[in-house]
Amino acid sequence: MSGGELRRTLPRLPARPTDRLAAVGAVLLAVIVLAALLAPWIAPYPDNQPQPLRALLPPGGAHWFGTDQVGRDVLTQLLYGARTSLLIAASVLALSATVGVTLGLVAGYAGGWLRDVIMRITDVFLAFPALLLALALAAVLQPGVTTVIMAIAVTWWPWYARLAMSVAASVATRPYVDAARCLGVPAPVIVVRHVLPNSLTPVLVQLSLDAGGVILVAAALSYLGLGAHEPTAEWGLMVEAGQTLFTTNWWVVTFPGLAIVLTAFACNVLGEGLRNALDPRRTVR
Amino acid sequence: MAGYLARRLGQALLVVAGVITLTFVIMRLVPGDPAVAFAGPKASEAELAAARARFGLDDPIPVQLWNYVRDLVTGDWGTSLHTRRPVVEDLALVFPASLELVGAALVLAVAAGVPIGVLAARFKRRLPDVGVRVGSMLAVSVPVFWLALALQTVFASNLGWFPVAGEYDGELDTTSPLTLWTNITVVDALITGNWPILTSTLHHLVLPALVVAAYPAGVIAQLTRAALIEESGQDHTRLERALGFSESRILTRFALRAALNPVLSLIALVFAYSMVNAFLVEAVFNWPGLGRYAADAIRSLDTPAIAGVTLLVAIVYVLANLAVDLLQGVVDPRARAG
Amino acid sequence: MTILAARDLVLGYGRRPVVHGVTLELTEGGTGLIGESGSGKTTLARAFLGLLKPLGGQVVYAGRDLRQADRRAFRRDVQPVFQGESLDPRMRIGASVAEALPRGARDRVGALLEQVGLDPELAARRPHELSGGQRQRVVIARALAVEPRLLVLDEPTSALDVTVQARILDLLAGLAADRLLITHNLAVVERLCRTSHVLFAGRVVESGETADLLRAPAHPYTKALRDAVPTLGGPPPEPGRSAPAAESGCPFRLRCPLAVPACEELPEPRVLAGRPRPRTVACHRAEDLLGGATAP
Amino acid sequence: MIEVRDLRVRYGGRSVAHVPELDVAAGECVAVVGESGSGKSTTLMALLGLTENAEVTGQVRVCGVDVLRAGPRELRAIRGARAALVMQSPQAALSPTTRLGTLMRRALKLHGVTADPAEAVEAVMLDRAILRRYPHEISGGQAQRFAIALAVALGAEVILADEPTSALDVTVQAEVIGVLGRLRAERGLALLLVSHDLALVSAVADRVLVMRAGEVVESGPCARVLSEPSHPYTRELLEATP
Amino acid sequence: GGQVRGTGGTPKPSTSGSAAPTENTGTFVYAPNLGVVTDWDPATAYSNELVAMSNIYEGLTRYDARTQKPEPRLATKWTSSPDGKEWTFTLREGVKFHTGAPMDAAAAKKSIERTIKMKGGPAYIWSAVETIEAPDPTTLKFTLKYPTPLDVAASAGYAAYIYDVDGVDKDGKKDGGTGPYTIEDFQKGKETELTLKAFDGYWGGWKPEQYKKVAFRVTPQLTTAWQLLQRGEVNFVPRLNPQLFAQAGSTTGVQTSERPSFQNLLMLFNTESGPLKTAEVRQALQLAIDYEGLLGALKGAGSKSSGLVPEGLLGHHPGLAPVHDQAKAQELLAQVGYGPDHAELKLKLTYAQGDDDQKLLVTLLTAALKNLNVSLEAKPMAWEAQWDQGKKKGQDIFVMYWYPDYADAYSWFVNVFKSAEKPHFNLSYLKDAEIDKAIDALPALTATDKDMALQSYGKLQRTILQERFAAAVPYVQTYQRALSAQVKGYIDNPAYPNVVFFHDLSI
Ligand SMILES: Nc1ncnc2c1ncn2[C@@H]1O[C@H](COP(=O)(O)OP(=O)(O)OP(=O)(O)O)[C@@H](O)[C@H]1O
Ligand SMILES: Nc1ncnc2c1ncn2[C@@H]1O[C@H](COP(=O)(O)OP(=O)(O)OP(=O)(O)O)[C@@H](O)[C@H]1O
Ligand SMILES: [Mg+2]
Ligand SMILES: [Mg+2]
Repeated sequence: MSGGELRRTLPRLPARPTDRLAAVGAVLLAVIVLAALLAPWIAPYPDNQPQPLRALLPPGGAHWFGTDQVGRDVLTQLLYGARTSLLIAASVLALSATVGVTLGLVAGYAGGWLRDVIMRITDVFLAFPALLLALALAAVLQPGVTTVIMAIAVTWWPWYARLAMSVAASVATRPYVDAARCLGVPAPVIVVRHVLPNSLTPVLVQLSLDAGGVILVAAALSYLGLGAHEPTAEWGLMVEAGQTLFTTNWWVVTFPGLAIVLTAFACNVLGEGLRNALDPRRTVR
Repeated sequence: MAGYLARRLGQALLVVAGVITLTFVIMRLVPGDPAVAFAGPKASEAELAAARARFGLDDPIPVQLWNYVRDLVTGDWGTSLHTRRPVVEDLALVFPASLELVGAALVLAVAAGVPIGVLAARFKRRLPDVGVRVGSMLAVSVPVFWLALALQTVFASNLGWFPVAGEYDGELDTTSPLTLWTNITVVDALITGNWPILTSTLHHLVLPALVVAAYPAGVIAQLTRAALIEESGQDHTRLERALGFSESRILTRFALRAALNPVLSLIALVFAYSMVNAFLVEAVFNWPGLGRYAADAIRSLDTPAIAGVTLLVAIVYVLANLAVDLLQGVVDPRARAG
Repeated sequence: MTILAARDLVLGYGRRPVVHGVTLELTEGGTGLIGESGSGKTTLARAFLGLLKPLGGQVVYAGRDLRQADRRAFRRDVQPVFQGESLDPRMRIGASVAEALPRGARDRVGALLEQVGLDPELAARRPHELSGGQRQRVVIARALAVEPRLLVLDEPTSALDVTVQARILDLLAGLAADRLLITHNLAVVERLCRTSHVLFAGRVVESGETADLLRAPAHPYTKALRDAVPTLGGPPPEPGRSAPAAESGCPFRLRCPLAVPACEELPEPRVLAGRPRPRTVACHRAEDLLGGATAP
Repeated sequence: MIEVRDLRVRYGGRSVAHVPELDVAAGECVAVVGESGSGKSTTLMALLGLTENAEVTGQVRVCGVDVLRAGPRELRAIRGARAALVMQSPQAALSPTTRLGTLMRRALKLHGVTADPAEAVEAVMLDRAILRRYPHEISGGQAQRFAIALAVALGAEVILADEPTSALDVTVQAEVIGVLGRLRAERGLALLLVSHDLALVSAVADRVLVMRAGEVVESGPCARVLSEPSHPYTRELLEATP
Repeated sequence: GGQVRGTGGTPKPSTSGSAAPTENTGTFVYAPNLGVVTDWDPATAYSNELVAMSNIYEGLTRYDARTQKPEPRLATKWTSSPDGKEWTFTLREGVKFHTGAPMDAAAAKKSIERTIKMKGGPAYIWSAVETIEAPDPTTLKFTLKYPTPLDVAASAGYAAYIYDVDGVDKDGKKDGGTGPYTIEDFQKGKETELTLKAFDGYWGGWKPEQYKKVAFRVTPQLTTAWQLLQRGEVNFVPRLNPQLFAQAGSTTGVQTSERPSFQNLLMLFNTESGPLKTAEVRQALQLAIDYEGLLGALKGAGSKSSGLVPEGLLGHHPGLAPVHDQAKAQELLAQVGYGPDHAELKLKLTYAQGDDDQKLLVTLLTAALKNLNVSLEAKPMAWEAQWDQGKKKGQDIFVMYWYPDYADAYSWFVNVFKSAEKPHFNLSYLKDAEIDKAIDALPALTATDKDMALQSYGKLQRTILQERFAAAVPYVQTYQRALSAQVKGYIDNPAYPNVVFFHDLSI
């Protein structure tokens, strides 16, 4: 993305550095993303290499974060786990935003019965507690990373539909949309050319706020045994696998837990900073 | 107002109908035969067939859906494959405990989140604010299951300040048995003046409620802060300042009430969310609630029970939303017009 | 010649009507729409642009109900110029104007901008990089791109500085296209519109030649409007009676200094002959007002 | 009542308002006119120390208090009780969740003023029933008059009114101006009026300040400035006024 | 009901010697990780309720894993005809049901006949029975359709109970058993779901130091259970993880018990379709499993298997332990065109969702096979789904536990390795008439000639594992129990998984 394009999608970015906290979040997230990308090169050990005889070594020289119950290096698993968690978050957000924003824009621009129908459908999905629907779906689709992505996306899109709907509905009443209609521009073109770009900012903010939430739900699903599974490295799974070791071998549970906290924290802080910078009037959901 | 209420109720009913259909569809999609779940792992083909007939699994799908809806409406939510009791009875037994936990957590969350949010807004951009923002962000970023394990290990196991698990001391069942009215232990203990059970339950409630409260307290604090800051950017706050009111007074007497509105609608959302979070926490603290029931149901692929839990939570969500909508009318006069 | 007309037009949002049965014609020489805030002026304009479906009655375009009319011709004939955010904040000025042009004629953007007195270089900028006056000129330029016969102008200058406002009005006065102008600035109406309609609470209370209307109002509301305008060096305006629009009967009666019991019945619009030119008014006491009568 | 010397307000280092001299005596009305964004509202806010995140320098005395050097307590003591602000867009300036009566009673109690809210609103020709209403239930003109009633009830000696009529219908504008004029005559109220409507200003104000881009370009008695303007911008303004 | 903290939890050291034994007023608290009772009918109960019901109800015999023989319970002695088709049990005298009715041959006959008629899941243990006669109050005579070791079947943990048919109550308010305990309070879904109290008229009598009260406190998380045990709030935790178990071993106030079970883990290879149709690949898989490493990671939660039959059951042979030989595995794979220098081999494995030990196996196996250029796609599944897919031959390797419903090794063979038209549990899809014939002969041999039976079991296991390579047995599960130190007399009986016979305990 060139600088110009960035400014186009993120308008009115104030000149002063938004917020120190948000900057901390951005740096933290960048580090995590980098760590995930570079995992094969920076991880001290190969991925998923159990050494039962070296199981549960406490943190120390050869294993900074210790080893888990089958003798894998916890740090290595954490680094590879970051890939899974970030992949899940990115896919869920991409999927649900695509579906949600499309439906939301249509509903918001068209209004009338179409909007009512779409909104009632989102109501139904919203009434379904995200984790529970994801649980049910995971039971249907068999556990796995794809399932987690599908399951969470299914529960997540209504938020974007709602958000996009309300923003699009207000954009649709803007004089420039009316003007475009008066010029005879076809409705789909208006939606794509005028409504979509002008509705994107709050969606982008919400996306960055939600990344943390998705990581948490994905971890909870894995923790319940309905998400990623062995031998995939995933943080929630690591907590689940090690949860009974909290009292005896704290490092197996503590580090993945901290990784989740830090990543979610980074996303949340960054998202909040973005929101403050971009549209201070929207309230958190 | 009456018309509005009717419309709102109609919408709620529509949503519930949608949830029922969706639940049904999902339950049909679950692989593996529910009959197998009922008849046991070593069942013979004949036993499976009998179980299948018993649950009407051989009927065509539309007939099944129709029967399902009809049964739900008449209060027959099916029989749990796992406990082999009517799901409604099971839910009536376990739901109050969850309600107790989530209710306590939300009370905690509001009691902590709102003042913390006010504090942050009052000292915007100064140390308390930064502290509150970091703290609340952390609170919403912590996986509950992890927090539950950590608090249990530290405060119950190592320090021994709180009980490890359970709803109240088991011995109290004999020394001062509780008469049940609502099935919500705290409430029943209050009604019947059963102090030993009340104090014991409250003591047991502290840790799990804290864990469940972490997320809502975090968002409530954030939202209160954001809403207050937004309010204090509004023209009317300037007028209040121009009238000579002090900052604290402006926040608590004028801005807070307006800010409470988004907080209220948030509570409906976090209520449902916390309900599900409670699922994860209940297992750790051995809280005899919906979560444990749901976990068992999911593990044993107990279709009617899963459906029951899902429906119940969805209905609770719808009701909570309804209640919040009505409450908002009380808090914010502008909402009444709509 | 009449391009557009309203017949018994009822307009509203949801089911609630805010414009109650308006009948008027847009004639040559500019039409002004004045009236209280919230009286339905913008609503009426949106209906004339085909942006709002009538709850009742019809908008007539080229002799036919707009719903059956040739949409493309209509879109070419009638163009809006609104106040505020009429340009997509994310599009370059050039692109916004080009949107109005047929595919082959995109190179006319520069010429159009020049026509409204803007530097063609501005085409590369985005709306927020222009001043309010420049922006409004772009909007006019874009509307002119399709060579419309009628411009619907909703408070085109009220957000602008008086100095900028004057320049825009000059531009409008010099255009070939006819106009429907909504404003609460009476001086502007007087300058740009031969005919005017006064709206109160969703009803046209008075119509006629602008000059006559302002010189000798036949409706107490028109008179109140005219009298409340402060003039340079003049005395402070006299406050009137403050009251909401009446639910039944003449909507203005609660504020009207001339109200009589008869006003509890809704006055039908009627044509006053002569004096000096014919006009339509919906008031039981129009004659008394023109005759100079005061409150009983 | 108001004494300003060399007031300058900066936002992030950028000067947005500079007033070399401004005095308003009891019973006097001074108007501030000028283009949008010229710093009119900013000046008004600075007079009561209400600018946020701004750097304010110079000398400001309002009702005898050195505003720029006073502590929050001193400021709160003059705000409302002695110097009242009537804000632009009156409805937005009232807390949406507070009944008008509640707001007025709270303000009266805060300053220890004993006055009957009902009488106060009736003095500006409002029904006393309005006290039970919420801001969204009243019209703009009513809100405007309520704000004035509030200032009057608190016994304000100075009223700073910021474009009190820009969004209003001329008939309502006439009412609001009427009320303020009466108070000047009856109680020697000092009025600082911000407006962009020269005609209105000419009808009401004794003296006028013309601002442009943060600077006062011309000031003097109303009659003189409007009849023989010395600054081109003032001339431009006058020419554009129909 | 509930437990009295302090009295139940704090040990009162029984002063040895002269002093009279202290009266045990404590409640023994058992911490199961799942709901305790789902079915109160002794005829059909077939789940976790076994733990409670084994203390309420009794069968004719009880299997003793140390002697590998059924021991007297409600029957004091029994004989069978030489052809193993007629069994005569002599009943204990003076036994009363909790309902007050006397337990005699007529009542026993009635209860067994009801169980058979109810056709519950476990009723099949009586499937050999043709007729039951009760010639006199203490004699119960069975005539069988085919020879079977009925004394072992009668020791089953399910469906073998002798009960008063009029005492059955599906709500768990009362019961019709003869056992030492009877229901005091049952509240489904409560934390303390079930409490039992001593039945005063128990034929085995009561000593002061025995537990008169038992409570079941449901505790899903084992860390929680462990903490409760440490604090003395519960007395028995049926399962801990190896680390906590190790910690328990060195914690004062806690004792541990460790014993191999009758439950082993089976990896069933798809012998009928897919890449595992080739015997060499199956053999290579057997060799690729790092049995020692797995046991090391299990840290005592499992013991090395030897054949299909765990130790303690007739049919166990010590010489059948599997070997780990990566090089040989690679060689075998190379023979059929797989391995590091050849084509990648892709295998699908299904296992039980939520089972830590199976997960461990999968983790290690995946890593080991990767070195052999075999990629293992392992999918955790709910049992129902896994089984469904297994019946449709949807995987290459099916991982499951197997244990006998009563202490008889026959269970593995007839259920898992006998051919069937439609696969049920024979998920290696083995079809071999010879094997089938040998399996069918097992019950009669067991009933009549134990030595011959043992030989036949050995031959069958060699055929299935070492000639047909139909399965691998990674390990036999070891039960690791933790209980309060002051409890005396606990013996883990693998024939009754997770059951504590509370009457045997004392302080
Ligand atoms: N989108 C809408 N939904 C519902 N009501 C609306 C909507 N837009 C306008 N109204 C209502 O319709 C009435 C007429 O509004 P309209 O905008 O036409 O007034 P107007 O004459 O243009 O006023 P102004 O001079 O303030 O622009 C008002 O009472 C207004 O509250
Ligand atoms: N809080 C603030 N932070 C930064 N700049 C500000 C702030 N408030 C006002 N300004 C700037 O100060 C300048 C003067 O604004 P002000 O509101 O005083 O103008 P005004 O004369 O009242 O205009 P209007 O007629 O539109 O009300 C403007 O350029 C505005 O952008
Ligand atoms: Mg309008
Ligand atoms: Mg201003």
